[in-house]
Amino acid sequence: LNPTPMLDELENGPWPSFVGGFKELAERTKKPMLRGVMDQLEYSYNTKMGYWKGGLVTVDGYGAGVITRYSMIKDKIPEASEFHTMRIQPAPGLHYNTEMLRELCDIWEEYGSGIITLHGQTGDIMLQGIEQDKVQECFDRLNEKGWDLGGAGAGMRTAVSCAGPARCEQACYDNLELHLHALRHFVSQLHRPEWNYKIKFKFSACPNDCTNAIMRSDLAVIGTWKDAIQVEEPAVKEWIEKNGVDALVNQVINLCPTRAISLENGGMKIESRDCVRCMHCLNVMPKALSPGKERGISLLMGGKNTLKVGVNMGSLIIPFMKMETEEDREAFMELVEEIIDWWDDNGLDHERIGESIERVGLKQFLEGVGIDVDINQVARPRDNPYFKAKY
Amino acid sequence: LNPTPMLDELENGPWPSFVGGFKELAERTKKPMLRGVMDQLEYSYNTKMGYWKGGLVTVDGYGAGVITRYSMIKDKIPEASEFHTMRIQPAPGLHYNTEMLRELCDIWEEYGSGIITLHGQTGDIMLQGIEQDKVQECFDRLNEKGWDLGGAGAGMRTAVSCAGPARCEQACYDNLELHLHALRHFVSQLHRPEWNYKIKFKFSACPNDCTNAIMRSDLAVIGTWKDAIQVEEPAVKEWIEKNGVDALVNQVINLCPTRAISLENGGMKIESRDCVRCMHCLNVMPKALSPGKERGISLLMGGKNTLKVGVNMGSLIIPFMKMETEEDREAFMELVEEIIDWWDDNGLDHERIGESIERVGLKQFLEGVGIDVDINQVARPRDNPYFKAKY
Amino acid sequence: MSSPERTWKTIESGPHTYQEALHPVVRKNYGKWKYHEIPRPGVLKHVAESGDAIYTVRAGTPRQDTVDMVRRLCEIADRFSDGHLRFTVRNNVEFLTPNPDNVEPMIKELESMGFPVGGAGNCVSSVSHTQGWLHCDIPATDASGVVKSMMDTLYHEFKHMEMPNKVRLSTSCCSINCGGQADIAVVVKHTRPPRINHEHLSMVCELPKAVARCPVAAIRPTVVDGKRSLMVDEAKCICCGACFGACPAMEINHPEHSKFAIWVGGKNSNARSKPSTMSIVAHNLPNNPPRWPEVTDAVGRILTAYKAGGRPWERVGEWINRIGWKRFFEETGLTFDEDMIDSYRHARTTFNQSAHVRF
Amino acid sequence: MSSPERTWKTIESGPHTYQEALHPVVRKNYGKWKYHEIPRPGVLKHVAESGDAIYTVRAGTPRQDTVDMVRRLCEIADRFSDGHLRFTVRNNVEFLTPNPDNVEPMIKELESMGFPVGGAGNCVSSVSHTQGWLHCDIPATDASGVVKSMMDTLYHEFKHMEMPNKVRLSTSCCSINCGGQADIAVVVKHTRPPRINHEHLSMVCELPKAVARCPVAAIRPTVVDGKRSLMVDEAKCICCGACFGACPAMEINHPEHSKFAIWVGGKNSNARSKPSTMSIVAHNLPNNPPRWPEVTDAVGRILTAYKAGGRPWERVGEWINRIGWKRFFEETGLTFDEDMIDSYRHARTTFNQSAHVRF
Ligand code: SRM
Ligand code: SRM
Ligand code: SRM
Ligand code: SRM
Ligand code: SF4
Ligand code: SF4
Ligand code: SF4
Ligand code: SF4
Ligand code: SF4
Ligand code: SF4
Ligand code: SF4
Ligand code: SF4
Repeated sequence: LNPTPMLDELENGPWPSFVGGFKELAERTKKPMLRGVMDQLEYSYNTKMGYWKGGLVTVDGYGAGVITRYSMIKDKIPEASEFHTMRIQPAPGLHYNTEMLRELCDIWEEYGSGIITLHGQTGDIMLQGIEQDKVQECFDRLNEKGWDLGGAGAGMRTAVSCAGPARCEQACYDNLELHLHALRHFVSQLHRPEWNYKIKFKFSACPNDCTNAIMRSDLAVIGTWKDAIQVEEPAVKEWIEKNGVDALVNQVINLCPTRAISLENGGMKIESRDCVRCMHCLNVMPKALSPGKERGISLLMGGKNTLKVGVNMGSLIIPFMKMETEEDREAFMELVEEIIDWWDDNGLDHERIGESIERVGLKQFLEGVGIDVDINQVARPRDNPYFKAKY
Repeated sequence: LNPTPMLDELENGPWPSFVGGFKELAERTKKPMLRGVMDQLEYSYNTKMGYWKGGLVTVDGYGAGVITRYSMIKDKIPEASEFHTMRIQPAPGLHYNTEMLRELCDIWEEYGSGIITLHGQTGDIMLQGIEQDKVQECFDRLNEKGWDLGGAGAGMRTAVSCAGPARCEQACYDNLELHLHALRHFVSQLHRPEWNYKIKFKFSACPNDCTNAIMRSDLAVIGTWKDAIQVEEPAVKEWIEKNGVDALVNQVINLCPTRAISLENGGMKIESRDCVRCMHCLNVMPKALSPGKERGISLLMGGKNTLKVGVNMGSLIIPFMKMETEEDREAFMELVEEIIDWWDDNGLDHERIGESIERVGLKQFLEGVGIDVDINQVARPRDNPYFKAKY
Repeated sequence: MSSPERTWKTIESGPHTYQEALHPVVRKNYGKWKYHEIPRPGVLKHVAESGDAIYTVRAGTPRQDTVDMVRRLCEIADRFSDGHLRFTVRNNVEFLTPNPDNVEPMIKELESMGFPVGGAGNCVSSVSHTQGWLHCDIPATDASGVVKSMMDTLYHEFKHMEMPNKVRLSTSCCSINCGGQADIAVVVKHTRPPRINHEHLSMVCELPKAVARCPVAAIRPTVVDGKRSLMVDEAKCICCGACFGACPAMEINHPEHSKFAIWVGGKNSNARSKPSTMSIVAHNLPNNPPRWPEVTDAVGRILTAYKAGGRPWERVGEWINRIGWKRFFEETGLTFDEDMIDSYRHARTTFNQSAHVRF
Repeated sequence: MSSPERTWKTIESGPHTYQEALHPVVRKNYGKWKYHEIPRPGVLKHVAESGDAIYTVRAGTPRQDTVDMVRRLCEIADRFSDGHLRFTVRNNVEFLTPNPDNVEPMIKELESMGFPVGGAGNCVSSVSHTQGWLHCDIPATDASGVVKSMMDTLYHEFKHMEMPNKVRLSTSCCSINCGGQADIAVVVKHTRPPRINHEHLSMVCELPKAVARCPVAAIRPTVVDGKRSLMVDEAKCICCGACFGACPAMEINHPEHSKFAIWVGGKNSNARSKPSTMSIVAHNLPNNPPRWPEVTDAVGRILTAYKAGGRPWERVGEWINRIGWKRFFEETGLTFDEDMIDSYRHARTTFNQSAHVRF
């Protein structure tokens, strides 16, 4: 290994060091690419500029899934002249058994650098550092073991799910199953991007939204319920006895966003019709309160980060859909197909669906797709009279 | 009087009827103009259209203050072919003694129709129904008695003040005095409009804003205070004893917008630094709580109603200014002069100052006028990185 | 205008002075009030640090008053409030007396003259409203008539304090809304682009002014019958009526196509929640003189629901924020429709960007 | 790309299946969990309706892992959690075991391998971050390095639950912010319009694409040295960097002019307040490898103030909403400046349209 004094600084301190990891790997495997990538990174740390440029590498029949990187300074540092990333879709909820992971590692060590990112922000396993001529074979070996490429480019992207019903009492639908279903449904559009721009699903099984779906996905599928919160009175009592009325007032009642909870004779009373399913009181008292029994999903649309229009949080488009059976999932897929068709017809190049909805108009979008107008779609009716209705 | 069957319907019902009033007046005074205006109104009720058009009438040396109205159907109804309105500025706070009012009535009955609107939404006494050739003399007689015309057109407008220190325990500054001072300061620009568009003051002596200043005035001068709310503990206790802890929680603590109040051992504790001077707890407990001692004004700018840009609430521009002495009032006048200069230089025709600020940019406005940047001016810092700073 | 025989030289005095208009007890305790109570509907009692108290009796007026009416109010003031009276920003008249014994007789007298006593505390106060057919040059209706019709149905609510909090109403005769934002507002809504009166236009209109006035650039210069005129791109036009104010030939008003919209949740006070603009909850209501029953009915429904469901201190908009718009529409029987979804400049900020949902 | 000797036929399977990845106790109680507790930092106990319990031990990783590291995690899983493990959306690894006796030994083992146990409950969890110089084609910094530097200073906060509520951090290497909104985010901020590499441009750029990408129409076609090229109207340009993504010749990055901004108050959960976007609270911080002390310092100050002043359940943004931005700046020692006033599309909606004021 060449000296990397800048990077070496990042081996200090208690937090686990990626530099330490890379060095260990490089020393063990002696792969020149690893030395190259560290040298290039050191060079970036010194010059404060990046030196990768893009390109087009993919696998047989696919149009995306490999992020191609060629070095702009390969004359200086030839070992990492190619350093492509393979995006791999993990299981929904990022669950693994050690067998799966070990197979992955073994194949990756054989063909690539051995660097793995767990996980990319969009939810992929990122196998980082492979040369073009090894990509196909590496993919084939992975694919044999049940792994497939993730998304890139102007198409469907890889999705993320929270732990969901696998380990969470708040889960309101089976997000792992829907994730699998939806991503399989759109597998072709994920591998062969041909829309205006990217589109992302994220699946959070309750409004705590542990996948950040509202901000990071065009199609945020968030669990919710229709009926009243389930209350176990003795557990409520127990909580109050333990924490006191001041805490009940200051930490529960006073933090309910719609003032749905009142203090009544030292106890709490939830006016169910005022509740907006924010999760707060359930989070504070998980033993005492649970989501209602009539569960399903809300669909929020248009979440994305800052680029061009400023960050856009997803907007509630479908307040409720049941999501229990295969039929429910199919009905949902049909809806999403219609939505994407509308976007395909009405969107501009490099325009996320949320941007299209804002530009064309929410009303026009709903009409276009045939979604019922629902007051839940807006925070409030308009405050200006500037419209021309069809009377 | 001619038959007015439509209008007559408005004599029914318990609420005092303007039609009844007009008829009584017409019958007593026998003024033809009154019959004419009722006939025209009846005609409007039948045809569902209005029939007045504007014009230009004013008094010697002034450019505004009389709203000119010529009938478009004077061939049908000649008696009200002219029906101009004189806008008269009342005393700040709409305070009167009977002598003032009786003089006003007598002069008005002599020259005009005898119809008086108390008051127009901008705060004028509106003397409605006079012919052009009587306007000057009527004005001179009124002016002798201390009355002057109000605003109209693209200039300073008449202002409104709440009862203020005259009768309100919440008053944080002497709004009546500032109102008088300010409107005298701008009296020439009120009578001779020559700005881009209208500009309005409203003076509310506390944040309850009983003059609707925030929405209805370009320059909303709202009383506030800097130090802690004054608390009279025994009166708080008394309130709680009378109303109970549930009411304390549900009606006071739980309604404080910034959760500045906590329940502490059955009593209330105000964290003064979290208080935003919303007035709520003071309104609920006027005996127990009062504004702090360090009082003054906030200046909010840009309030206006719907036209063109949609309703725009005023924005906090000057968080605090003392407003006790003549010097304080003069300093305030200087500030407003600078603000209006900026608007004169930067505004477009028919653009209210709030629209100019929005179009040009709040930062640019503050820089232009030389007002310090203050975090109170915004609800939050920006959520996008889209600016180019001078570094 | 200048008349040669004029002898008076104008004194540009601006507002009338106020000192002499203040009741002596008010002058004495100016800025030194301690608290107030509302002993009964329409009556306020303000107590000063000095221990002095002043009683205010408040009564409704038609706003479009006459010298006769005003003189009657002066009589009352001379008899019961030492010759002092004031008006509120909502057209109510107030009589201030330090003498509690004057209160009941004064109320009797006012009521007997037809001035209802009330409008204070948690009630429906008088309606802030506008000129209409009586005087304005661009109105589509008569605000005074709508208001009289409405207040006849709300007489009880003016005289009793049975609402969760104050209720402010306003009524305006065109979309400009000189009546202002309110808890419940009744405002004309144009529903059709303006028809251009080309003949009239060439005479009355400064063309570039009308073009500049349009917020969506829907007006374009054109030539009609060889004369310079204007045309409206009807697909773009949002029926705002702004052009009509600039040019009377841009005829936006129409006996059938000028309708009413009902708005709720406007709030200007800073108490609790920040001031808020109002939201549209009904439109396409007919302009139906002399009694506008469809309008008074819609307002009545909203007030009934609010009265039944509001909690202490909740203004109309705050009540709705708690119970949710969904239930607001259910409980009032009004219907949310796609046109109520904002489509104007900041529309995105009104979308429900959360999973907060009501069923 | 297609290789002739290929024998395997692709199965377009999409995501990997998950059933076999679930621990048997998870499979048994799937969807039937009743509640959870956090018995100690980094450990969750979930109890099912059946009475079964599963313990989760959570540990931090560098995210930019290696096969060696992953194999080590597998060893732990085989020894203590029946061969099952998962990752969280914030790069933490989790081991699920029904056996409470495995918890302490597992923690010991993880810590001894250098994986800190923590990140659950009211703590600072791992940073969601991005590619940086390691892999991206448009980065101005190295997110992994910034994150490592930051987490070294926040090690204690990861391992202890001393915060008012969860704290989520993110770090991104350009303004696009692939790392997402967070309670506190560290994001590159371009401070200068792009310099155009005209030579490069003619080779790499689809001109109309770059023009279309600019949100403020600051890019115009031009001709340079006889070749079609582009120019930037620097007065209009808002330094967003969008053009650089479309065309690598629009050189927005610069060793000195690419700076950092700090953002706070992003919240994606619907708990209590609606989800909220984050606000800028510092900018023009230097891009200072390998340890970025100015950045870690600013983040540290914010966390110190929040830790001291936040009330139970208040997220960073909610804490600020209660105490006010004014005090936020006072307590963190950061400075509000005029550039933090919004000037973009919906700027008006961020003005303080109220008399609510803090002193
Ligand atoms: C790898 C990853 C960051 C990471 O280290 O985790 C990443 C890396 C890139 N992102 Fe991203 N984005 C990644 C998650 C995100 C996210 C977060 C998410 O998905 O949850 C966002 C914000 C959410 C969103 O979708 O808006 C995100 C918003 C963007 C954008 C702006 C999109 C917008 O409309 O605002 C771009 C620019 C573009 O697409 O033109 C972009 C573009 C890019 C590109 C392709 C840069 C480019 O245009 O050449 C980066 C490639 C880097 C590389 O060399 O691998 N990336 N990108 C993430 C994908 C890994 C994965 O597949 O799991
Ligand atoms: C008389 C009055 C209504 C009333 O019955 O009380 C009124 C009447 C008119 N208003 Fe108004 N406005 C009146 C208070 C208001 C208010 C309320 C206020 O001042 O508190 C507003 C909303 C607040 C605001 O300033 O935005 C108001 C917003 C407008 C607008 C829209 C301004 C805007 O930028 O949004 C116009 C249109 C214009 O100026 O071009 C307008 C224009 C008019 C015109 C001049 C119509 C026109 O353009 O020809 C009306 C003349 C009517 C007449 O025949 O007398 N009037 N106008 C009020 C003035 C009486 C007075 O002097 O006391
Ligand atoms: C007389 C008047 C001021 C004036 O100089 O004309 C006035 C007088 C008082 N107002 Fe007001 N307000 C008056 C118009 C307003 C307005 C403006 C309006 O009505 O157009 C508002 C803002 C309305 C809005 O938000 O849109 C207003 C918002 C308040 C509030 C805040 C109410 C709230 O909770 O949002 C209070 C506090 C309270 O009710 O305790 C208040 C309180 C008061 C108090 C109790 C103040 C005091 O201690 O003396 C006065 C008696 C109130 C009552 O009627 O019960 N006053 N008050 C106005 C009477 C109007 C009327 O005849 O009905
Ligand atoms: C494991 C994980 C989901 C996953 O499948 O990966 C997860 C798991 C749980 N989350 Fe979460 N959340 C996870 C990421 C998130 C995220 C997204 C993120 O971190 O990027 C959010 C949204 C953050 C935001 O608003 O920006 C999130 C917002 C919540 C909330 C709402 C917090 C709030 O008050 O705003 C709760 C409720 C609570 O804390 O009681 C919650 C609660 C929980 C519970 C208690 C749910 C349960 O009963 O099992 C889980 C343990 C939480 C803990 O760590 O204390 N989880 N949680 C994620 C762990 C991330 C990590 O390693 O630190
Ligand atoms: S989003 Fe809800 S269901 Fe999913 S892990 Fe978080 S709290 Fe549990
Ligand atoms: S879930 Fe949220 S909105 Fe519903 S009652 Fe609980 S705290 Fe209130
Ligand atoms: S604005 Fe304040 S000071 Fe003025 S009358 Fe209303 S409550 Fe009193
Ligand atoms: S005045 Fe308003 S913000 Fe201040 S403590 Fe009272 S209720 Fe809270
Ligand atoms: S609301 Fe319109 S029509 Fe009515 S007075 Fe005002 S400008 Fe005239
Ligand atoms: S009504 Fe409004 S939108 Fe239509 S043409 Fe006139 S100004 Fe333009
Ligand atoms: S934040 Fe920017 S530089 Fe960093 S990975 Fe994403 S696109 Fe690349
Ligand atoms: S940096 Fe942004 S604003 Fe500037 S030219 Fe490029 S795309 Fe346009």
